[in-house]
Amino acid sequence: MSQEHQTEVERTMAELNFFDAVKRALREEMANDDRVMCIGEDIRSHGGPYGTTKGLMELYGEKRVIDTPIIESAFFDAAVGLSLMGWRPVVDLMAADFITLCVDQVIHGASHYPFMFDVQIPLTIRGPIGGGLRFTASQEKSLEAMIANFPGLIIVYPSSALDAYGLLKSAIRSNDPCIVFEHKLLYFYSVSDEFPEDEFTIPLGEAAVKRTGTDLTIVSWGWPVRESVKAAEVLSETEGIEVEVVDLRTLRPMDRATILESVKKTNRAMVVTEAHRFGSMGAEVAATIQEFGFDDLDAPVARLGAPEYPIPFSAPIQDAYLMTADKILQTIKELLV
Amino acid sequence: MSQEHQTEVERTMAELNFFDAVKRALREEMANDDRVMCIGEDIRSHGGPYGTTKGLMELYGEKRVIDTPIIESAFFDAAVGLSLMGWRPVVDLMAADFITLCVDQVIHGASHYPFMFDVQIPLTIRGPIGGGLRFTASQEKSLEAMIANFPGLIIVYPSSALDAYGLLKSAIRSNDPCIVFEHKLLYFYSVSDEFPEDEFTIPLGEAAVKRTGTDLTIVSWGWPVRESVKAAEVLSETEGIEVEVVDLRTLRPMDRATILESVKKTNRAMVVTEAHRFGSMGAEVAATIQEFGFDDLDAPVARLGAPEYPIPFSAPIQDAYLMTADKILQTIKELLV
Amino acid sequence: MAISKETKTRPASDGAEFLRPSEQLTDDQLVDLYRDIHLIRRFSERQVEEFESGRMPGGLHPGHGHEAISAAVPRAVRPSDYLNGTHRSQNGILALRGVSFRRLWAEVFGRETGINGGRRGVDLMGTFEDDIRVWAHNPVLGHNAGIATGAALALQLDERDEVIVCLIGDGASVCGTVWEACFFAGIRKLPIVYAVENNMVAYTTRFEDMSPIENISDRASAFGFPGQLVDGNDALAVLDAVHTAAERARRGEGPTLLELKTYRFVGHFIGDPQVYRTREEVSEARKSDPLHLFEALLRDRGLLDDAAVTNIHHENLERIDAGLAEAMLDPFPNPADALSRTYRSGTYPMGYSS
Amino acid sequence: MAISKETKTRPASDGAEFLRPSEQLTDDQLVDLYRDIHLIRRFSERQVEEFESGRMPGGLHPGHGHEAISAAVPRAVRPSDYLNGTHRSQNGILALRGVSFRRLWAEVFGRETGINGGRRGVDLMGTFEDDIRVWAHNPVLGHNAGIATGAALALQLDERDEVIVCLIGDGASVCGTVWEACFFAGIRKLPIVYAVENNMVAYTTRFEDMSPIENISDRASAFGFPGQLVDGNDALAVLDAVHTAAERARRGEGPTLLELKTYRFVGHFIGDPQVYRTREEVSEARKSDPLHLFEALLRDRGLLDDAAVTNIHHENLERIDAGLAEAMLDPFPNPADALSRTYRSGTYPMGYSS
Ligand SMILES: Cc1ncc(C[n+]2csc(CCOP(=O)(O)OP(=O)(O)O)c2C)c(N)n1
Ligand SMILES: Cc1ncc(C[n+]2csc(CCOP(=O)(O)OP(=O)(O)O)c2C)c(N)n1
Ligand SMILES: [Mg+2]
Ligand SMILES: [Mg+2]
Repeated sequence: MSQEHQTEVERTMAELNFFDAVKRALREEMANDDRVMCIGEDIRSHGGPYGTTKGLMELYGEKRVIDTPIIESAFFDAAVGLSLMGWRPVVDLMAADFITLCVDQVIHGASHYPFMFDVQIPLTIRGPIGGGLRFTASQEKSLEAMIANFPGLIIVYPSSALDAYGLLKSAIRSNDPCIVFEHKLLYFYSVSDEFPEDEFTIPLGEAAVKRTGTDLTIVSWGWPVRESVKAAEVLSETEGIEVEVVDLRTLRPMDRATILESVKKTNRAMVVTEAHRFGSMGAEVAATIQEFGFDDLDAPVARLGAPEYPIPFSAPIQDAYLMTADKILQTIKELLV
Repeated sequence: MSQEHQTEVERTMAELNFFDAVKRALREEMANDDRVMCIGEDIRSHGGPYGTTKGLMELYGEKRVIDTPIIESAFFDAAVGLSLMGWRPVVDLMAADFITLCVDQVIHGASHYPFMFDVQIPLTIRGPIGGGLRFTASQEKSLEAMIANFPGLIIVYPSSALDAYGLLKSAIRSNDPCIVFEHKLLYFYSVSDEFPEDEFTIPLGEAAVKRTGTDLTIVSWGWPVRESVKAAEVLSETEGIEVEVVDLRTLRPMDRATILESVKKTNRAMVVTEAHRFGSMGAEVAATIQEFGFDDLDAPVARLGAPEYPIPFSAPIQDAYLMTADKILQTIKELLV
Repeated sequence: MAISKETKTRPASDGAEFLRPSEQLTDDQLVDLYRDIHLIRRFSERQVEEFESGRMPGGLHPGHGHEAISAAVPRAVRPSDYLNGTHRSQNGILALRGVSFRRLWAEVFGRETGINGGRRGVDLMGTFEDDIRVWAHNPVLGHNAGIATGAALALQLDERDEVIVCLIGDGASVCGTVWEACFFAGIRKLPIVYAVENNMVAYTTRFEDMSPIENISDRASAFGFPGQLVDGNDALAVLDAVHTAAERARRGEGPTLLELKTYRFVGHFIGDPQVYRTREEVSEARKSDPLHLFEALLRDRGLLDDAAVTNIHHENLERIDAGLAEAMLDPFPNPADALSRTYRSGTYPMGYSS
Repeated sequence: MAISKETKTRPASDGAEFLRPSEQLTDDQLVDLYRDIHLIRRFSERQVEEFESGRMPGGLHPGHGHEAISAAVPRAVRPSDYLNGTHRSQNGILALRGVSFRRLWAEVFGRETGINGGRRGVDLMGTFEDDIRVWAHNPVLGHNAGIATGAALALQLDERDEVIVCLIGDGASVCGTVWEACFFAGIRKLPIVYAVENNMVAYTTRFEDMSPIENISDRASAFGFPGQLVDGNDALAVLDAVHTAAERARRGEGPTLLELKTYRFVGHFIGDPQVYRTREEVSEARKSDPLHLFEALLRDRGLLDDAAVTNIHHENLERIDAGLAEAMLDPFPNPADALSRTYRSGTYPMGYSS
């Protein structure tokens, strides 16, 4: 359980933002294990579109930081081949949305080979995800639901600098193929945490309670976790409603126990996603809660998500799409007040 | 509602199996509208891997039945281009699994363009889906969940010859991009229905009650609908349990009203999928039922799906994967008896 | 970076006579072409100004250096032919095909009246309107070529005499779907021109570091159609090459792969530190600025003087700024309307808008 | 369909001396090669018999006609080199790399002892075992080439002196990921040989209807490495070409694209009505049956006579059938074990097996 972990973290030294946390994780894992390598587009000199891989080539050499042409399909295939030869590739997608270009191999290669051939595919895919920068739908979508139904994959989606660091390290060390989504607003708004000096990891598959409460459980992941916590603070002050916020952090495998424990206490739950409600991982959360916590529920599990259109450019329609503390707050008021 | 439709169908002439129903729908739609065309691999002489497009070239000419090399990515792009030029392409995938090779354009092209550019993308993708023929995981997976979270798409998944016919015709006539999954066992076991002589269509987005009952609602689609009905018959005879089977037929948009109406009556529900439970469309069904039918539920919505491994070759492990009447029956007994 | 004179006139197909429509341009037409090149440059510069002022949201990938291409391509073909630009050339081509600056700026600033109702923004705008025929580009690199190939297939099936010119970045030109599309177009001899805007860089990646062969145009032999290397900074060379390839396509002889060699004068995006190249390289390349080259040519021929140039610059800026002023008064889109745009087939029974 | 003699010896790279390792084979080695070719044919024929008897589940895509390739490739390279077959050649290559017929048949019949524990079946079997180095092929066409290219990258990064030979069908060779992979391998001069088993057909699609150029090997110029057309029915020609290309790759000079022209004597699958070709065409092609050609050559050279041939046939059949008999006694896999194979990193807290 991460709560322990976080108290441990309190004896800390420095503050790192999300971006630097990712950078530190990559550096440390490359230092720890000389089979860890990065492959992708424009990662050498530029460090990828957000600069997270910048400097790695200088530190670890040209062999371990490979630039490719714009060939998402073949470079992901290549990463599978590298994995089979004992490398541990960290595949850099410029936008998580481009997983659409290699999802064939994510499924038919990475997720199937270990089962079919008794091999390890210890690769990690990192992709900046989510909206808020006005890049529109082909670079700002949520796509975790696209790959969630395929056994063999691990899906990670941190919402804080500490989680990004600890989970990325675990993903790189994992012998299973891991997809790590990094929400772009977390880079952009330079979300920070106190960091201990010593290395640490956060286990895959463990949710974290990011705020404790007794009246309603929010289950969320990524950027909306922060909006949820914000909404919870306001509700506490203005309405005396205490919302517990469970951050899934890993979507597959999903930490059912932590979710159910929280719902047992609050007896009400809401899933908050940046994704469209219909067909999202929010559905899995709601289905899970009602299935295993039916008797704890005083009301149906609510779902809050994006409207049913692709995320557009212009401020009013993009804002109406994104998940905000205000939307969460209003919805909870409707539910509880 | 399809029940009416089915009584209407009772004044019929001929029996058609699933395969011939698909063939008839394609022929009629090509005859009705000379902008309807088929594009894919090996569809001219061979009619695709199962022969559904066989003979179309002879009837409607080389222009309207286009063979391509093995270029799923570009031929799907081409279908988008054709749509934008006023054609209505029916894209033939050899296996539904290969949608992984063009899912980028399904999402970033077909599903986004209408919203972004005020255009129609009236294309249909047909793909044989599902297990049971020992082709293993890269050609026998369920993948409806992969594309379910993307607004703009319509997802169709018939379980009978009549539905396959009526829904495929509607999909081809629809001005929205439709994905039609055809379960391979429905071809293989030559599932038949009585057909009227006159053409008809079945509206997209309407579920059908395939068996009425009062004790439990099964929601399902595709091949497992037939297994569910089989299980229901046995339960009726042996245990006096009356199971209602709702066949979604269209997964997106989902016919919430028909599901909720049934649950209102039975007060219990189970979703049966060939897909793995976790992250499947079964989650959406369960989430929807508990959300909008919470007070009608006497027990949590149960979910039945495939075990968490990719579908393998060998009989015992493939059989353990597939959804059967027996599994459904056993589960219901555990739930109700 | 400059292309030697020999290469640029290499014929598109052996034996075919090499037409030079540029030689038939009237003086007025030449001046108009200059006006277009400048208009595009100025539009792009104004965007950069707006962006740097912080007023303009989203991302911006200016096309400074690509203007000979954006200006010559629309003139190389018939108004009824289809065009498909890249993120560098698209905005200029839209303006030259008659989309008002008001509609363009309105899109840039996310207004309801924008060419895409504010849904796409500056980088991604485009249209499938039949009276414009400048197809929107797909921001996932490579797929423009696939979609344009589908359009070419439609043109062939409908026995129409239009063609489509599909512009592609050098980086994008290696995406799998581009190879597949070219191969398919080669089989069917589709009426399409693939024209690579080779600005010698893709994001931060230098062309020479990511190509096993020197000229992209040489890839054409894998597809069974001709390739041609063209000086992409020379508007007349682009005009001639695109025209010849388009006419070849129109005659049913199939596609051509043009490589239009040029240079991106600015960063990939505003703020790009450009560590992948030296200032000297950029200054050297700027000597072949297509705007200056063409201005010099027309001055040489006595078609332009200081006054004429000043006048053109002034008029262009006025057009651009007038559109901007109008656009800024236009309303923003309404979220309530957005929902009804997702599906085209009317209302489905329920559930999909939840 | 037959290849003229000139083309088959076209050198892989200009200037490089064309080695003919086939000329150095001893008489015994030549006879062994014949034995291998026959072994593969016979194994495939036995599969067809089992399939037609209804005993064998799943699909079957026999490789009759491809045996010169399957037999020569493993001999053209070192045992430590990596191989990656297609659905036509893979099974034969596995047998020649020492996988027992018991393990192969066990896979065919879905037994726990099969090379993939019965999880893949006949069409898709393969392995990543380090002492075999015949990489499993990915049933989604094209991706073998991508994955093999990743393996070649690993060989290069680790400065190993092994190479990988990746076989590709003519149909599969146009998949986007293959072009991308070849392009990338060209940039990095990776130690890989791409060898297309061009059997002139893909499913029901005739090669000449779906290629804008005559020879696949000519595509190599787009990737900056040599291409070579080879008579794929001539085991010695295949041996020489693959050997030369592999040695070139080993020297760090980069990939080669070999086109091994052959013919698929049987349908795409058992039961294929083969409407896309005439009986005459097949009979004509059968005159170049690689098994018969090689038998005739060795008879000519006095290395084989009727008795030797009968003996070899008999021994091969015995090996194959002995493996079959053993395999049929082997147990089926247990569903309960299957679940534990999905993930490799131990048990995650909960939920994923639900
Ligand atoms: C498939 C895909 N991969 C990566 C990107 C991110 N990206 C946007 S523009 C660009 C560089 C494109 O280079 P090039 O095609 O040469 O065009 P240029 O910008 O030089 O005009 C990249 C990598 C993308 N949009 N799509
Ligand atoms: C991406 C993809 N598309 C389609 C198929 C179906 N398919 C299997 S084999 C085959 C034909 C392959 O032809 P070729 O590569 O020439 O190999 P051959 O069977 O002739 O040896 C096809 C289309 C597939 N497996 N993968
Ligand atoms: Mg470029
Ligand atoms: Mg073939």
